[in-house]
Amino acid sequence: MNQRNPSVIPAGLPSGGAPSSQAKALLFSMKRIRAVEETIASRYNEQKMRCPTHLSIGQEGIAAGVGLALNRDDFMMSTHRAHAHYLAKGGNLPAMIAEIYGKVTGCCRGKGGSMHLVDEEAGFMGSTAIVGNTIPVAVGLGLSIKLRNTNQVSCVFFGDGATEEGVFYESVSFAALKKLPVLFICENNFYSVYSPLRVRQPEGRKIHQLAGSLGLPASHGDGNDAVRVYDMARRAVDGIRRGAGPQFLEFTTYRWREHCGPNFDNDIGYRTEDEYLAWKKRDPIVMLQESLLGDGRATREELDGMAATAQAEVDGAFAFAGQSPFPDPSEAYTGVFK
Amino acid sequence: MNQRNPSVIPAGLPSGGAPSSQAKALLFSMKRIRAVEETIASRYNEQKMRCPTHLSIGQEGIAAGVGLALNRDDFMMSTHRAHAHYLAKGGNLPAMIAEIYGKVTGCCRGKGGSMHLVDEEAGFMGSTAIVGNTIPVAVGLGLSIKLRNTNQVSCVFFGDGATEEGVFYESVSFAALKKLPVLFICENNFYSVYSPLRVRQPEGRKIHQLAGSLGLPASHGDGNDAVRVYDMARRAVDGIRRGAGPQFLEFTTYRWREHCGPNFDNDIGYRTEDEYLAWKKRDPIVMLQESLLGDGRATREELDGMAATAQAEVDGAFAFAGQSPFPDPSEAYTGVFK
Amino acid sequence: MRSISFAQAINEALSEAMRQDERVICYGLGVDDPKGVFGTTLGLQEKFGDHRVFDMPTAENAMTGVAIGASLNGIRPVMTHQRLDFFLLAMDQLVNNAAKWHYMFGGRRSVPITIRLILGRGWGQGPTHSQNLQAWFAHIPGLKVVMPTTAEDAKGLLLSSIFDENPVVFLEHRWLHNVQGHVPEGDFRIPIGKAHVVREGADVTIVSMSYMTIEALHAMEFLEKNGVSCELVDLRTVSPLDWDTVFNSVKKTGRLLALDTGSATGSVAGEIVARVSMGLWSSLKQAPRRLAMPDFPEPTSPALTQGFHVRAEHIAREVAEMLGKAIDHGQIAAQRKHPHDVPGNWFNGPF
Amino acid sequence: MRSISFAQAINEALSEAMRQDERVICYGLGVDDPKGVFGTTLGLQEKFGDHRVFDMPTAENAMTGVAIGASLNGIRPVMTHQRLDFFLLAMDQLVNNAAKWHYMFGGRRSVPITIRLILGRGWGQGPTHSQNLQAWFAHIPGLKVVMPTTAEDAKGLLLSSIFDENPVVFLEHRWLHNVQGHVPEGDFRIPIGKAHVVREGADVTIVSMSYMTIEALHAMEFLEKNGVSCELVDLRTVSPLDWDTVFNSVKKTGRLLALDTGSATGSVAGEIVARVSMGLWSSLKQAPRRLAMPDFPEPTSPALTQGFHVRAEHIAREVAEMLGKAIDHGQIAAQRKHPHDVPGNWFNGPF
Ligand SMILES: Cc1ncc(C[n+]2csc(CCOP(=O)(O)OP(=O)(O)O)c2C)c(N)n1
Ligand SMILES: Cc1ncc(C[n+]2csc(CCOP(=O)(O)OP(=O)(O)O)c2C)c(N)n1
Ligand SMILES: [Mg+2]
Ligand SMILES: [Mg+2]
Repeated sequence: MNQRNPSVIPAGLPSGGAPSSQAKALLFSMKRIRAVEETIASRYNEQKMRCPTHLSIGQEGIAAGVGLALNRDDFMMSTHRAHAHYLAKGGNLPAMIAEIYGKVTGCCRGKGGSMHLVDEEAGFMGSTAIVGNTIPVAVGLGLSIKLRNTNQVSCVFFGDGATEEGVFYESVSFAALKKLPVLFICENNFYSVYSPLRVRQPEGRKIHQLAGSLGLPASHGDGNDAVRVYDMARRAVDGIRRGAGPQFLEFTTYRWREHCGPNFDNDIGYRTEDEYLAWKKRDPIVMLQESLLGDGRATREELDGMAATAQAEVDGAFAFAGQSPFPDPSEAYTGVFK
Repeated sequence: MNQRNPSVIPAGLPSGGAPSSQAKALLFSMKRIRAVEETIASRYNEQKMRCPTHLSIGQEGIAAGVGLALNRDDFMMSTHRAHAHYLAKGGNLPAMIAEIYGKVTGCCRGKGGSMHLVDEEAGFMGSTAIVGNTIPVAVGLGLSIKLRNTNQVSCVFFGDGATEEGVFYESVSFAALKKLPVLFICENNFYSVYSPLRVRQPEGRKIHQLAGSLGLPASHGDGNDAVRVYDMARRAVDGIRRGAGPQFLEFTTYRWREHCGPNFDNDIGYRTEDEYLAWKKRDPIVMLQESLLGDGRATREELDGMAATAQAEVDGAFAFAGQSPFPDPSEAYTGVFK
Repeated sequence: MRSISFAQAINEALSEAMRQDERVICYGLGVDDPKGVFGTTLGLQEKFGDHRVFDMPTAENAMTGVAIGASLNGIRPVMTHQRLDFFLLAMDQLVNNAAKWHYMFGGRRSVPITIRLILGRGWGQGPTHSQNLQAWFAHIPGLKVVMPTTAEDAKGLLLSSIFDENPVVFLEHRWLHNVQGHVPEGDFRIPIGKAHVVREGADVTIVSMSYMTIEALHAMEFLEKNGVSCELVDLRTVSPLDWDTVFNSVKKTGRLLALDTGSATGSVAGEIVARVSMGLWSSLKQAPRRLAMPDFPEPTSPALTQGFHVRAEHIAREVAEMLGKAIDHGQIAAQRKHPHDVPGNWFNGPF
Repeated sequence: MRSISFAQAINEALSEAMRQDERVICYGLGVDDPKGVFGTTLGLQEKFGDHRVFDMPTAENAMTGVAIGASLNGIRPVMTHQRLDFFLLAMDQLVNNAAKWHYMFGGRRSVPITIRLILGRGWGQGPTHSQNLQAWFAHIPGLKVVMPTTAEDAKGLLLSSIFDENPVVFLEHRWLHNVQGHVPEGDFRIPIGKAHVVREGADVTIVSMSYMTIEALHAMEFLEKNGVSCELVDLRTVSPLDWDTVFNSVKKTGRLLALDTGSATGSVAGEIVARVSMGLWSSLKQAPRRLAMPDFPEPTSPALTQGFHVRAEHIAREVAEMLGKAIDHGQIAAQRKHPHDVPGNWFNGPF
């Protein structure tokens, strides 16, 4: 019940305890996500991953921090941009890659694709492609936890754009009304597709302040500082588990590549190369790595080892996906009802 | 362009200027609404008004105050409980009563009933029966004002229950984003049908504070103090007309009779007789009347005259409705498209 | 067997389901208020507690998502709306999530929720309190759509819906809540997806659902006196639809009249006409027919709803026309003892 | 005449409408972004300013209400969604308000809004980016529903939609955006509610809409080589539907095959089969038929969409079966030069 997500922690790194081992767990989790996403990006143009795919490169700090703060049997839900969350929660990596390739070994047997991931064994209850529409579902999981009187937390990720949907407001309000064990995580990357915040949200709006005024504790932090994310998430989770009701955390971050797909698109005019470069300097992986190296908590070899471990796992997953069979076409006509 | 709503101001009362004449205009407006609603209540059981009808008795102060603060060519929209708003905006009374009776002379030729009122000549652009769903429509009117660059204000009424709908949140946010000339009026009567606020909204929520956090100036006041309502609405309207963007006003009040229909229902258990009696003591009409009599701004005879004027108008409207023909049944099959 | 009303039958089904299985919860606007959703939820909160039976904010979309989420962790929510029209706010959750969950996540998990929607009609409900959109739900793969007529079916089908592993839209016609019928006590189920041959007959197959079955029965009584024998198939479930029962009946009679409480164009009755025409071409003796609501919103004034809905007299006229018989169907309307816009004198508004 | 793409035709219609009438505005997620909604809105903001062409919050329901409200004061909003599926959030505003406004307020005021919805298909769009729910809209009295196929019709019908006094749902199939065609310059209109007889023929009437017309044309070319002559009626508008044109064609050929891009049960094609069966019974030589999407959500994997959608080969097979002819329809698929899940090699995802 209380164990950390095992699959995100490389052999040799303890799953808790000293800050340095947590920092390493976070770093490994981020490196692993990055390796997955970069591999997708580099192979996407082969046109074998035939589904819209939204990468999280640059945003790994939030997934890693929140993922480490949750127990395996806690629930998590996510959005169209779900790879990082799924992985950070301990979701099955080969099943995810196979899903993106449309294979029968995929986590949805090929029916869902990148935008629909699920691994209930890891507590990852689903991600969907309609902006905002997993938020009430996660609140419903929170209701179920309260009704069943277990000690779980239901965590939901969504972007800054999703907070514009009425269902966000309704869902947060209901969680606050019933004091449900829900952790709301807003990943504010300043864009919804190509649209900056200023054309979508009233001047001066701070998303976490808005959430706070809906009736639950809300704060914000730097999403590219994975340790800080972890600390804040850990504290929030502790409070929620103690029965204090829902909490809201907003983290700022930045998506490096295009909204959907593998390319960089700073040249097409909706944002500047400078903005991108400023954020790239704040790479959550590099920042944590430098901190660990700087005060001697980790060695260069250790870090190289992590990278190699992650890449080997990723390569294995792609090999698995490549070798897996496609579903039989007849499967398209089954499974509407249980 | 700048004239007050003429039809709500009895002959002999000036339409602006001295506070006492405004107070009298407010009093008359309330008395007129009350006379309409009481007459509906007393005749509803004849089963000739065959449509759901939500009365505003006890809540007249808000309609009167806001109505007086608006110009005739300003827009207003409302809800299932719209009679008072329609009347305070200068809507055609006989056409409203005829509508409730299902007559062809009704403001919707009998197609809409009590829950769908419209009088575009008075700027009353419509009320509908789906909770919250005129809010964005009024915001759209606000957008049209901005696009057409006129000096109007779009005002929308809704209840405490309507603020629970996501569309409320989306609409207020958009008005704030675009700084539209919209006046949001929340009539908080503490109930949605039989449901008190505590089972619907998070503990400690103040609706006006919530609205403020969405990004527009918001305040609250006693809805049973019509003069205060008028003052606040007038100030808000002035600001909006100056181009300062949308504003939000919450007024507390109390519905005396059942949610829908003519009866009192304090006996059925969802609220107490005591609560009702406490509010009844704060009857907006009696309070203003006593204030006017108390400092000699009005005489008993003047007030009796108002009551008689109002009742005569109401009786005329009912007579008109009664004498009016029903629409031909064939009209049911026309008018889907323009 | 004792006789109870359709509304009481719903109440019994809810009570039985909650008694049997503590995972069943029930919420919606007013479920715990003094009126108890036309009596259907009265007493439930007292019996099962306010953690299982509760009111909710006016937030139809999120509350549908909440039901979905709870069901993913083993809860069986029954959500109620006093009018179908309000539920239009929740189409994203219903269609994009509930209906597709089991399929799109590769069959890993289904969404066992029941959504009770009340269909309005008459007495000034008007355009936005009267829509019968079963055709919408039936068009969406992944939804089950139930429309009972009798008290017995209401109880049996609601219990089956609650314990079904999939999302069920359960449609209650407001004019049925006071209909009385013999209803078994205790746990009693009617399977979803099975139509009921209410009356056997030889000349014409009438396919109906929900309140239309009541009007069809009146019409048939009258037709029978005039020597016409109809077979009445009450669908009970409009999705998945029991094509076997419909087809077997039409094979026998060779004639089809499909009824619907919704607007004609794109109605479930239209789908029935289409499938029978495509599949039973050679069994049909003549063109199939359909009677449904006109393609207009429901107006509010009683003057405008006069003749607006399908009644027994229209059904009788249609059948008589099909058979080339002259029948004075006007008698049916003449014998009606209450205004045209109420189901009976028990109803005096407002909803 | 010059040839332009369907997407450019849409762009021209928007531009022409906005040029002509300053009351026309255009908004939606991404209308002013570098991709310009698949190119359809490129350049409009530069031309007409950001007060008339603007991005919006992800708030589909309120933004539909905003369009309605603006239209009540003389504005003519054109709202765009990159997928129909997102618009499920706005059914309350569309159905309870826009569709009913003119009727329920006694004809005092109509709601002249145009809602452009893009219909997805193929290349991994999956369950929630691929729904073709024209049957929903066609079931609602008070909505006009337009589904053009050609670039010419796209321009002419969009201009008519924008200047229509009523709410119009304008459905653009994603696989058509790159289709080229001759399109008149300037203000050019095609009336709403008029079907187009694309090819005259003797043996079978094929009724189609939107992208299905393209597949039907492929099938007919092949059939013609095999001595079968079909008449193709492209509906262009599915509500109000041009029954005269459909009926006249079926009267001539005596045979009907109705196509639909949506799920079969409850489809517009089903309504066509039903009406033709009811109304043209004696003209029909055999049972009418329908080809539509299966009653399943669209799966994501290309392995699962293989054979999932209606293609020319299915149409050819169906027609051949109707006429009792043996035709090797497999040739059609064999000749296709690009993967089954894209409309052509110009398309390489993601949307
Ligand atoms: C209801 C709905 N509207 C629009 C879209 C199109 N869409 C897909 S992703 C996206 C961006 C959402 O932005 P945000 O929530 O900030 O997430 P991010 O992509 O930045 O991670 C949009 C608008 C959608 N999928 N669903
Ligand atoms: C979307 C929707 N949900 C539910 C209803 C049923 N309903 C009608 S009036 C009402 C009460 C709304 O309360 P409030 O907004 O506070 O207005 P009040 O009646 O108190 O004036 C409700 C829930 C409805 N008409 N529309
Ligand atoms: Mg974002
Ligand atoms: Mg209220």
